[in-house]
Amino acid sequence: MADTASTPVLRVEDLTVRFTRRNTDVAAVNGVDFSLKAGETLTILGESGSGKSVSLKALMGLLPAYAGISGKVWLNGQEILGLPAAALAKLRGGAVSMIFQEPMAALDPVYTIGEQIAETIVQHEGCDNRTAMKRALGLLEQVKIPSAERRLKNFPHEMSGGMRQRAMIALALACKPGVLLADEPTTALDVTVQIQILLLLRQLQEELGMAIVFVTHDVGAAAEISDRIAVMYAGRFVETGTTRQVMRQPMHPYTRGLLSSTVHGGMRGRALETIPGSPPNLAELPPGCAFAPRCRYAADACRRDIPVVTTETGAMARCVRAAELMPA
Amino acid sequence: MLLFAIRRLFQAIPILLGVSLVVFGLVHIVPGNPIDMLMPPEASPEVIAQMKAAFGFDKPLYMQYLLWLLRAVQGDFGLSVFNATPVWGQLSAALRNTFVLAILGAALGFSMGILCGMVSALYHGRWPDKVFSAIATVGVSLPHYWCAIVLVLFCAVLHDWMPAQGMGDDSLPLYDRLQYLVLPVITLSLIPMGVIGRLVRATVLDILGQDFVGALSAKGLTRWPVIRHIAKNAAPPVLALMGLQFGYLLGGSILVETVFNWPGSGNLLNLAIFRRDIPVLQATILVLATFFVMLNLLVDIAQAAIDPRIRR
Amino acid sequence: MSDLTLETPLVSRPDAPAAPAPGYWKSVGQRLLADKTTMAVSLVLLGILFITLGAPLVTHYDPYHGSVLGRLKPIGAPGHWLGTDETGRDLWTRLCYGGRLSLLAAIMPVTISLIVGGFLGILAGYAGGIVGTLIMRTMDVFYAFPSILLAIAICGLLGNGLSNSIIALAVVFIPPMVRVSETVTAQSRNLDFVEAARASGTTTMQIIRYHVLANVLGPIMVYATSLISVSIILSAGLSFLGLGVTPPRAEWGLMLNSLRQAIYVQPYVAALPGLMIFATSMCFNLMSDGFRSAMDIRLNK
Amino acid sequence: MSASLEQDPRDRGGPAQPLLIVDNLRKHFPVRGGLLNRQVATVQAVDDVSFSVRKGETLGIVGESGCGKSTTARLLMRLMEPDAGSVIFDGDPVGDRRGISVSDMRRQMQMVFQDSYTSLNPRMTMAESIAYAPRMHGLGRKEAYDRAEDLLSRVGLNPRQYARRYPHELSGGQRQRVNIARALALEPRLVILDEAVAALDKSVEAQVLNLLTDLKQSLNLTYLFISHDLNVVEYMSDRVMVMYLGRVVEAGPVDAIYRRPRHPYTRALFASKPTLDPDRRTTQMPLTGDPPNPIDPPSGCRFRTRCAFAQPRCSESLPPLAAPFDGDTDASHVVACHIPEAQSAMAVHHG
Repeated sequence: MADTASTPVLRVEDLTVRFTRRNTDVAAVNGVDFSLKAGETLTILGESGSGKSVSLKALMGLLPAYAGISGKVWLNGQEILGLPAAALAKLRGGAVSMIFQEPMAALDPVYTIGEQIAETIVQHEGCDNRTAMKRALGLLEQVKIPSAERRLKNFPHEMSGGMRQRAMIALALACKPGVLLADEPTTALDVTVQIQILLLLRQLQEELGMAIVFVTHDVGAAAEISDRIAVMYAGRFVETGTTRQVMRQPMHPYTRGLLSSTVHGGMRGRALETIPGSPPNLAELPPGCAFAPRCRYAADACRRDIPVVTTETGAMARCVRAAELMPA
Repeated sequence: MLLFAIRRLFQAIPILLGVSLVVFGLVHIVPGNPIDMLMPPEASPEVIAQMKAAFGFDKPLYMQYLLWLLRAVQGDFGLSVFNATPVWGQLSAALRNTFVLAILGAALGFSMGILCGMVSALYHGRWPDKVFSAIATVGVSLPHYWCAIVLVLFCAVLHDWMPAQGMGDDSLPLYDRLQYLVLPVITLSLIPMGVIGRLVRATVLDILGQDFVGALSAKGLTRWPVIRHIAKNAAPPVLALMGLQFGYLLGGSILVETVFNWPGSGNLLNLAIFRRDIPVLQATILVLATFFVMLNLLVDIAQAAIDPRIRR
Repeated sequence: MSDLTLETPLVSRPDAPAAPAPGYWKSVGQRLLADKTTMAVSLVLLGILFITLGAPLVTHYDPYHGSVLGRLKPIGAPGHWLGTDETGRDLWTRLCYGGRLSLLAAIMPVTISLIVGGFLGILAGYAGGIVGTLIMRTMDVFYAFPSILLAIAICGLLGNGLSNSIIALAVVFIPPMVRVSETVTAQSRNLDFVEAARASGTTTMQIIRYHVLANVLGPIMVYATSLISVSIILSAGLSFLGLGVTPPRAEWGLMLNSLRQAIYVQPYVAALPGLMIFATSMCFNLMSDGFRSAMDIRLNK
Repeated sequence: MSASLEQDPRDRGGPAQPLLIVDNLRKHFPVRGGLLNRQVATVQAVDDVSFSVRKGETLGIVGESGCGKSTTARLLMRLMEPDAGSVIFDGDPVGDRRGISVSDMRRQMQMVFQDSYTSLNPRMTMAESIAYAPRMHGLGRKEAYDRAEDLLSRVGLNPRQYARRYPHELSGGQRQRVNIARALALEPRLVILDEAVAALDKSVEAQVLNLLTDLKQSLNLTYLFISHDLNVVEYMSDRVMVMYLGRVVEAGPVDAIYRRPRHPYTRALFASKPTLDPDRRTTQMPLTGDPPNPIDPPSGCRFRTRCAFAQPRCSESLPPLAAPFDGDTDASHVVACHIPEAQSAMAVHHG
């Protein structure tokens, strides 16, 4: 990938995650590479089971012990995979933090929002509780929660979905992280709230200059927020490029299928172009390109290995026929 | 929160009334009048009628119930049919002894249970889980009266470590009297340990599977703060079970008290049954059940104080 | 996608699976067979059942006939490998025959409460409304008694005897049984597939038969198995107090009580009936655990 | 199952008679609380909702969570009893002595639920699930299973592979196909699709949408298509109804509504749709705050608390559903808004 000028805040090389349990060996993430500069947003776009959330959790060290993780991850130049627990805890919520799909499930139901935010600040900065509470209030105001003072004393279940997600963002930003990992943060929200959260994230990123890894299955959300998009299928990035490249000139057949089967305005009366079949079983991945069994362009070469095609503009696709399929 | 407490208090009233009805009804579903059973067959009808009037058994049933309830609310449970001493006097002394056992047994059993359960859950699937789960399963399967016998056998018969009968004389020094407590308390603690241990394990495992625990590590909390969060989330169901178990300790002490000859309410109840001493029997059950209801009420309120979602 | 439960989202199903899976109960059976603890425990229980029901096959002594001369022989005494009791009856024989009443007194109350409590609970759970409230509030009253206390009170008042102890324990077990079955039924009533069945215009009885029962009976049965373990301890306890089975009949709780006095003479012999109670109770407990995990559909595969 | 007939023998009212007329449907849930557990508030889940569905068309209902769209579906299926209002199925009042009984209506009206997994009995095979309703209605075992297999192949699942499978062995898309097959087993005329594609991945969603379109044509079905996804509703529907907090705020032909939304809420809703064009990103928040709680909604127009055009009269009375003030050509396009300026204000830019 073409990273030139400044050093990346987050660099991932050949990240691989396997879940080995009893008789199954699930290849959830199969060699993911990317790097991210400050102030940049990378969207990982993929359907359920493509390994996008698992990749995030692997970066955060949140996977269960039986997950086999390999590869290299540098955060601000420091290698973080395999760090001891104490060092990892210092990074989590500090230099890198995470927001989740279901804020209701990701917040502790028996503590108030204020307590939960303050706890993070105390843990990382060692200040006293009162200062931390004051900071928490400021954070709630920063994420534009109305009557923040009162909300500080609310329990998660007393807030609406949108408010909870804002509170979750406030919590994640508590210690001014350099990297924010967002795991489908708008999926559970209503349309009118979703756009508010997307705009809020964009604005906060401008103010704080953090890098964002945004995971979603929603093409629309990806178009709204990302600088670059990585399309994920069966644990691999099958295509990466700027948002414009991926949305306008998709190279990989999967990306094209995904875009053409996403319903948008003005498609009435036409049958939708779909991808046949269903996603592969990650415990029994076929050799070569995992998309080949569903791909209408599949050739014999697809069953052997997957060449990486890179354009001069920096876009990448893992497809034998990407070059010939590329739109003029 | 206050509203919740008051509302729960109101909800306890019909339950308590139902309890009193059951206690009263129990005695009267038994064929025959308590006095008839107590008096020798050769007693003259006049004497029997006199006795019935004295104990109020000549009135219609609902009147008997109301009178009994009215007095019971004032703490007057009448006289024992067996020895004509006030029931309350006997009962309060016995209850005090039972409470000593129950509270100590609960303290030991609950703390061991929580420890077992926590360790099992946090080491899920590994050897500490297997060991502590096995201990808990043994705990719930032990017939405690048998366990009492085995303890007596081991500590008092085979070795002369502990006294095994009674609760010692008031004149003995404290240290010696404490020795009388050891075996009964250990016995009583076994079942609560098992039951609480299993629930704590299941609850904590359930909580560990929830998203927010991952989110807690994601914000950089270390092991102990995370455990604090888990403990607070696990507290409500565990508290509820503790309430129930404490009630069972009070009621179930009857078997253990029999083995250790402990002069508690269980012993009293046992005697009352064999002497067919109805007032004592009724009073013992009513007081224990009322206490049980109030305890569960307190537990409910404590649960709501910990978990805001329970308040409405 | 809640990704902390990793099994479901990660392993997407293959397009054309090879062979159809066995039915639900068949797969439960397979998992039970694969569970070593449950299998071992079931074997022990079968063994206990065999020596009790088939007592004349494993011993030739008369359970009621003792001899004053042969009182309280130790374990390993010639002719009496588990010794003799306080009236000189062979203990092994007494244990074998005693298991009959112990098991009967433990299983009957659970069966009764399963039928009565299960019915009331399913009714309350499915009907809801006034019927449900009425049933549940009545049960709340019984819940207000510590269970052993209630059993002792009922048994004490009805007088001793096997049938009274069974009645007393059944009364004690009905409320929790109602509660468990009410909860699972009420949960299943609001499941989407039950709603879908209602939307297809089939009758309430058909829905209960085809959709509710199948999903409710499993958890209720598991609960009943775990109750047997409690029931064994309690019913033997009642006999231990002299409230259940009457002498000279053999029953483990009663034997434990009458041998209690012999603890200074033959301590190990005196402890044996209790050991039987403990072993049986433990087996039922472990079996219930085994059923529970075998029936957990989430552990499928 | 017989393919579409020119004239369905069950058709009673003729082509002009709407298949479904819903008049002032209402469902309020009490909220209890306080010391004596008395009713302290009301959730007005569905409040005076009226609409009709013509034979052979697809009516889309769109709105955010809590707007009452799913409750409406449940009320129509009589999975809950409405507090007020009437439902007329093909000219016959439902649940009325002179009309059609609820169980007869249910044979002609079926529903597909959102969650494909929970709406199938985990202990039943696919064929059993599909054959269940016909069997309970008296069809022989053999015939019912034949019909189930026929339906499985109609929804694109090979019966030899899938008939004897259990729900947990199928993917979400496959399960939703089975749910559709089950809904079709009683040969209904109207199918309510309650967020039927919401839980599916995009590539699978497209497959199911294509399937629904095909089935509608071949079986002569009428759809009530409920969704929160504006794009999917536009794609599927002939007419659209927008709901907000239990009430209909706008209804009309899909082109009229999507080309020129009149109600300020509809416009805000459409403007919130993420664009698919990275060069034309949304820059202004069309609406602030969350949809308010349906417990004790605001008086008058329910949208007024979030509406930029709100005036005093909006809080005084409920605006009726009426044709727009500036005389739209299509009289079937109706809006519930008091303020003419709000209705004719230039549509907020959306992608």
